[in-house]
Amino acid sequence: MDLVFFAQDCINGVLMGLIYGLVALGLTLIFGVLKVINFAHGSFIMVGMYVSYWAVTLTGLHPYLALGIIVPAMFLFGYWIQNLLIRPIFIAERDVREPITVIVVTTGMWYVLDNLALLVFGPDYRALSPNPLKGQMLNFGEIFISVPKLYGAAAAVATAGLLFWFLQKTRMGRAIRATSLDRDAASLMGINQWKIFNIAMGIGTAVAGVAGAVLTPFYNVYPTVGIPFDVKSFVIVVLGGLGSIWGALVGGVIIGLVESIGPIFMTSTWTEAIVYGLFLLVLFVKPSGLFGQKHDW
Amino acid sequence: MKRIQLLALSLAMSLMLTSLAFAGPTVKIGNILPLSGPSASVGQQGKQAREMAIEEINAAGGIKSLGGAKIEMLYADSKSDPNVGVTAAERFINTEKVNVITGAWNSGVTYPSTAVAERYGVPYIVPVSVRDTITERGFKNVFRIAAKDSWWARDQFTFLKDMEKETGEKLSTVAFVYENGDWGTGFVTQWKKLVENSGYKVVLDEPYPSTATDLTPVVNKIRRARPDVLMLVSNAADAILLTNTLADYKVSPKVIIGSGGGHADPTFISGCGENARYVFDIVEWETDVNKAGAKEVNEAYKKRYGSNLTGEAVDAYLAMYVLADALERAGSLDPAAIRKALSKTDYTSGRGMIATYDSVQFDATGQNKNAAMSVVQINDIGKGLERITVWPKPARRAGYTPVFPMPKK
Amino acid sequence: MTQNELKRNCLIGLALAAFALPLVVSSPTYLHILIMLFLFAYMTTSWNLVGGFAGVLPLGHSVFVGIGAYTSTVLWLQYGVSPWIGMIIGGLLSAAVGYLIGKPTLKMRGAYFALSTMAFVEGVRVMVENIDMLGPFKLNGPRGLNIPPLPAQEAGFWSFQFATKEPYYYIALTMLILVLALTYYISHSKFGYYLKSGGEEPEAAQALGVNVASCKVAANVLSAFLTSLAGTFLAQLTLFIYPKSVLTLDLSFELAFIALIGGRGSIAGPVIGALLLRPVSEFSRIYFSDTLPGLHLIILGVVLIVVMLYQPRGLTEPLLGLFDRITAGFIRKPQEDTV
Amino acid sequence: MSLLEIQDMTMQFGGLVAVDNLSLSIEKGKILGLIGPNGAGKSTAFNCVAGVYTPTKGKILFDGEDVTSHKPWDLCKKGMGRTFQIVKPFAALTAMENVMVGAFATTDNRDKAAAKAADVMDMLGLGDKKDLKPGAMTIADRKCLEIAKALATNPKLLLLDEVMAGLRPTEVDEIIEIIRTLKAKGMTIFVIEHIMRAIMALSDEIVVIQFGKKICQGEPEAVACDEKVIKAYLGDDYAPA
Repeated sequence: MDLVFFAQDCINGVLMGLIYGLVALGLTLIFGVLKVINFAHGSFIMVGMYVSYWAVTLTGLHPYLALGIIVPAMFLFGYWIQNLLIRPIFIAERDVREPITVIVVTTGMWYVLDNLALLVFGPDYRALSPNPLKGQMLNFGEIFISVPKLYGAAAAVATAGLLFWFLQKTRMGRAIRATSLDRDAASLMGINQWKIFNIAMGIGTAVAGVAGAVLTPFYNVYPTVGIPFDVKSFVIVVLGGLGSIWGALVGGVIIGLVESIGPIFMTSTWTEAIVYGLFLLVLFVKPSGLFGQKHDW
Repeated sequence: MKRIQLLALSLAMSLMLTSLAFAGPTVKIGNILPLSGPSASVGQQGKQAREMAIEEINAAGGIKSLGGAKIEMLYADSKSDPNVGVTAAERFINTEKVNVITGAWNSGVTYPSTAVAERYGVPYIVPVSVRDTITERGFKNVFRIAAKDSWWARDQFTFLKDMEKETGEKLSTVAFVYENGDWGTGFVTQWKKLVENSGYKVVLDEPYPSTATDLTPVVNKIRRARPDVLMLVSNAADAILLTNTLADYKVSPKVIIGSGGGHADPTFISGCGENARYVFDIVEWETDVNKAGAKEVNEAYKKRYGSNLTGEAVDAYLAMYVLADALERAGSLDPAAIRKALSKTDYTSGRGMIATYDSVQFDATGQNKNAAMSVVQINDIGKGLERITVWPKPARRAGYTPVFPMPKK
Repeated sequence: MTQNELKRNCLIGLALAAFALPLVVSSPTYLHILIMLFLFAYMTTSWNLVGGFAGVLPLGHSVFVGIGAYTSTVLWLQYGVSPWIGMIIGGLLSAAVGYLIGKPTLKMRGAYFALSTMAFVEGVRVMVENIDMLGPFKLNGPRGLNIPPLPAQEAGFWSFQFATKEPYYYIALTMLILVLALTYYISHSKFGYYLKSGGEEPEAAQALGVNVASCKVAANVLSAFLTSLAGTFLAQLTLFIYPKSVLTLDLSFELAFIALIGGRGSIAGPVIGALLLRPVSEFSRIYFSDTLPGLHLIILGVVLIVVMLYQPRGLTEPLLGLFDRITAGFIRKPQEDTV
Repeated sequence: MSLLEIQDMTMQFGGLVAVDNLSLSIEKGKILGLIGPNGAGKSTAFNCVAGVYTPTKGKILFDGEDVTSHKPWDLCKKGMGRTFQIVKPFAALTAMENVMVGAFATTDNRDKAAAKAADVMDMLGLGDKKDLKPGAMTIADRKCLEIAKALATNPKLLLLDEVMAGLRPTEVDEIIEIIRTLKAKGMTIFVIEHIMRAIMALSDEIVVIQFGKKICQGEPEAVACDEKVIKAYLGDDYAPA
């Protein structure tokens, strides 16, 4: 009996963890290329969720089919934000590799986006409708598997795989990787670093949109929905190694498992403390994270 | 630096001028509410109810004993932050020279901001903020409309006992699951005191972070503990998440009972849909309350703002009428006079008196001693999911039999 | 008079004006806003020792505010120890924590240091929210601690409670002036030079005999101590503390914003930043929060973005430049003085 | 007596041997030049001496004391001053303040540090640039500033890492002049340099390394004629000064 619950918690932990990984994926990608921590990441997730919500509400599409609208919309949003707000800072602080001012700008974006959502959509908690995935569960005796989470986990792995393939195999992907390793050298090789930054930000934001579409079938949408995901994403990307795609998924799964299995032994408020403890431990022992590049810290 | 000083000065001046601009016979009420941040939803409800009440009062001729003085409302956003709440209270009292303050929903904000009002001797009406100690500090200027923690908890247990008697269903185990904020942990302290003499066994005592992104582990603990009664204290987002997850995992204790807050949020039902069915919730007010005028007020509110009144909104609405009544009797804007009038309040009739009980009266601590609770059940009896009053029995909606225990899923 | 003398005289004048202000401004509201302004300028100046001079970005300084607030409050409530003594004890405790947390984290580079300090403050907040009793000390978990206000005649210096705003005003102002003087002294001392050089080019500084890591840790210890004192002050001012009010990321972020808007690493930066940012958030909240919820935070966000886009080094330098240009007309050029 | 003595020093990064069993010594008051093709391990050897890396094997004696795993800041206090191949000025400080950071190694007093810094800057001909920010200085001046910072620490031994790289010939001459002046004052100097003309003109002795190994050591003229050196390194590059 206890084993059943343990298995149940493990399964949920892995599924939820992969979804956390997907949520953090955009953040890690943006950091990998721009070397910027996007403090507005949670707000990007929030925007992704609202875009998904409206895409589904207005068209009546299945949330996963709505990705066809969500992904391009979010890509353009990220591209535009980078071009408008972050690029000028890079230009102004050319000799600094990680301009700290970007942190202020992204936090400013966070305030603006969250409260714009409050102003425009109000504080209501919105549930997706139509929601074909709502409450769908697979049943194996005593063990339940949530279908929307299963879809989400699969989407996480698929997105990470696609991203990995894109970065390894395509011309654009190689240019992005070259820029992330050494932006000056990449510039010398004729790569337009601003365009790369815009595209990387666009992709990172589009991934946040995918995360939004994955979350809405089992999560409500409201203006501050991004905040809990924000800090969690930071923890995940540092655990996995800033800039590492697979690291984000593994970091996500670790957090998911700690959150799921921890409460068997303690209250879930203490597991939260464990998560932060684990985070600090990794920082002290292996600051580059599990899959991080040493040159990044 | 000089320029900045100048800028600050001119800002300060313009502020003073604006406050001078409103002369004439007005009563100023400062309202501190969480209008942005995680509690924005409930803050907005409180604001809307206040607005409607004050417009009605002003339209009906204002405060007659003060020569038909109109009431002017000022709002301040606390962001649920005590420091911001204190600054707002300071500003209301000293700069805006308000006559009365109301607020602040978050106990964490009410607590220090009432202390400010007490220091300056300005009456402070607390429509809702449930922590017991708010009225237990010997303050002379604080008046609370809503019931306090311990009463909510007491009535939840009484409800369970009454229903056991009524239905013959035997309940033996309870689980406490609550958000780990000041509200949740404050509430659960009361439960723990009460449960000792109730004969119930506590099989789970589980706080969870109110910003939790996944409550499946908590739900699994509930599954494992197999309680007869699941008692919850939740904010809106987590109430919805928890209810949906419970349904997903087919967890069906005999009784699920919430403690207002998130369970009373208008979006709770739309966010959970069928999953919310049969959930009990303790509230101070419900749309089906058998009270003269309640329906009209609710209709007016719904027409204006698109949703039903909530317990929180009713307390705010009532608070405005209680205040107007006290001002009428005080016939003066002297704080001492207002305070005296408030303490002698016996508000029994009038448009504002739509609460379940008969009269608002404050005891020596400033607590509305008549504040009473009712329990509702969410169910669909042909008109979609709605909240149906079931307890106390005399207040029960005619013809409705509570589903107790919940059917197994 | 040279430009520098003029500046010095202006500063003295400003300080005197600040001391005389309560004689003119009697409204406790404005005094309260000014007290908070001084307090934030004070905290940011303390933050600046690490965040400005040592060239890293700490986003967890509210930990020290929290330690200060909790230490003095617990000691006062349970043992009747004067908050003034509690303030010092809290400061020492914060210094110790600053050492322990600074030692491993200050070796890390930019982003990692910022994230680790964030995780630290979140971790501490979660812990405190879980702990009702820490050994013999009552922390009261998420419900926080309430300092019962004393009646006016019993309030006073020893209890750090005052019936009026003026004493708070003068305490905050004095704290601010002292910490500014300390910062001035440090930035003109060997330690200050070592910090600044280590913050900019650690390797080069090491080659010049600077033990960069120890300098940063030392700065963190000092900064933790000073920041912690503000925690006690805040607790005595609001008489109520709970984890979400003193141990939050919001507070840590605000300190960093004030410093960055004002200009990191300059002495005037935190004061100018506080003078600009505090009124923006206070007044936009006063005027907009009731009609358009959230608009005041949008304004704050836009101000942050715009300042960073156009003055990424903060506003102190352009403002001082403006001051020079305006005053240049009134005074003789320094060269003419000497020649 | 030798001021600096390196005994069988080896530095390995993972599988890569950057410095292989290197031994050399510098007499007090002399100038030793270290040359070798790109990637020969010169800078690594330098960084081992200056304490940035701890050598995998071998010993470093400074003024008779074993300083093998000492930290850079300790070595500085013991009298070792160094410059960096890529100049690293403290951008937010003025030139004078840059030099004062170095001067603080000898004193805790600000005025004394300022006086010392002023002396050094005057000596190096930076006297009129004290209040400039490094960003506003020419490359040559920034290189000079780098030397000034190191000199302000009152070193017994000065490690110069390609201070002349990227300078115009006239500027190179100026730096050579400065180094000669320092030698005349009794300073011991260890130089890495790419500009052959300069190193030939300055050094009392030259060590040539390739693939981390010493392949030749001797007076400039002797080294210049050494066949191994010519083959390994000088061959195409060397144009008689």
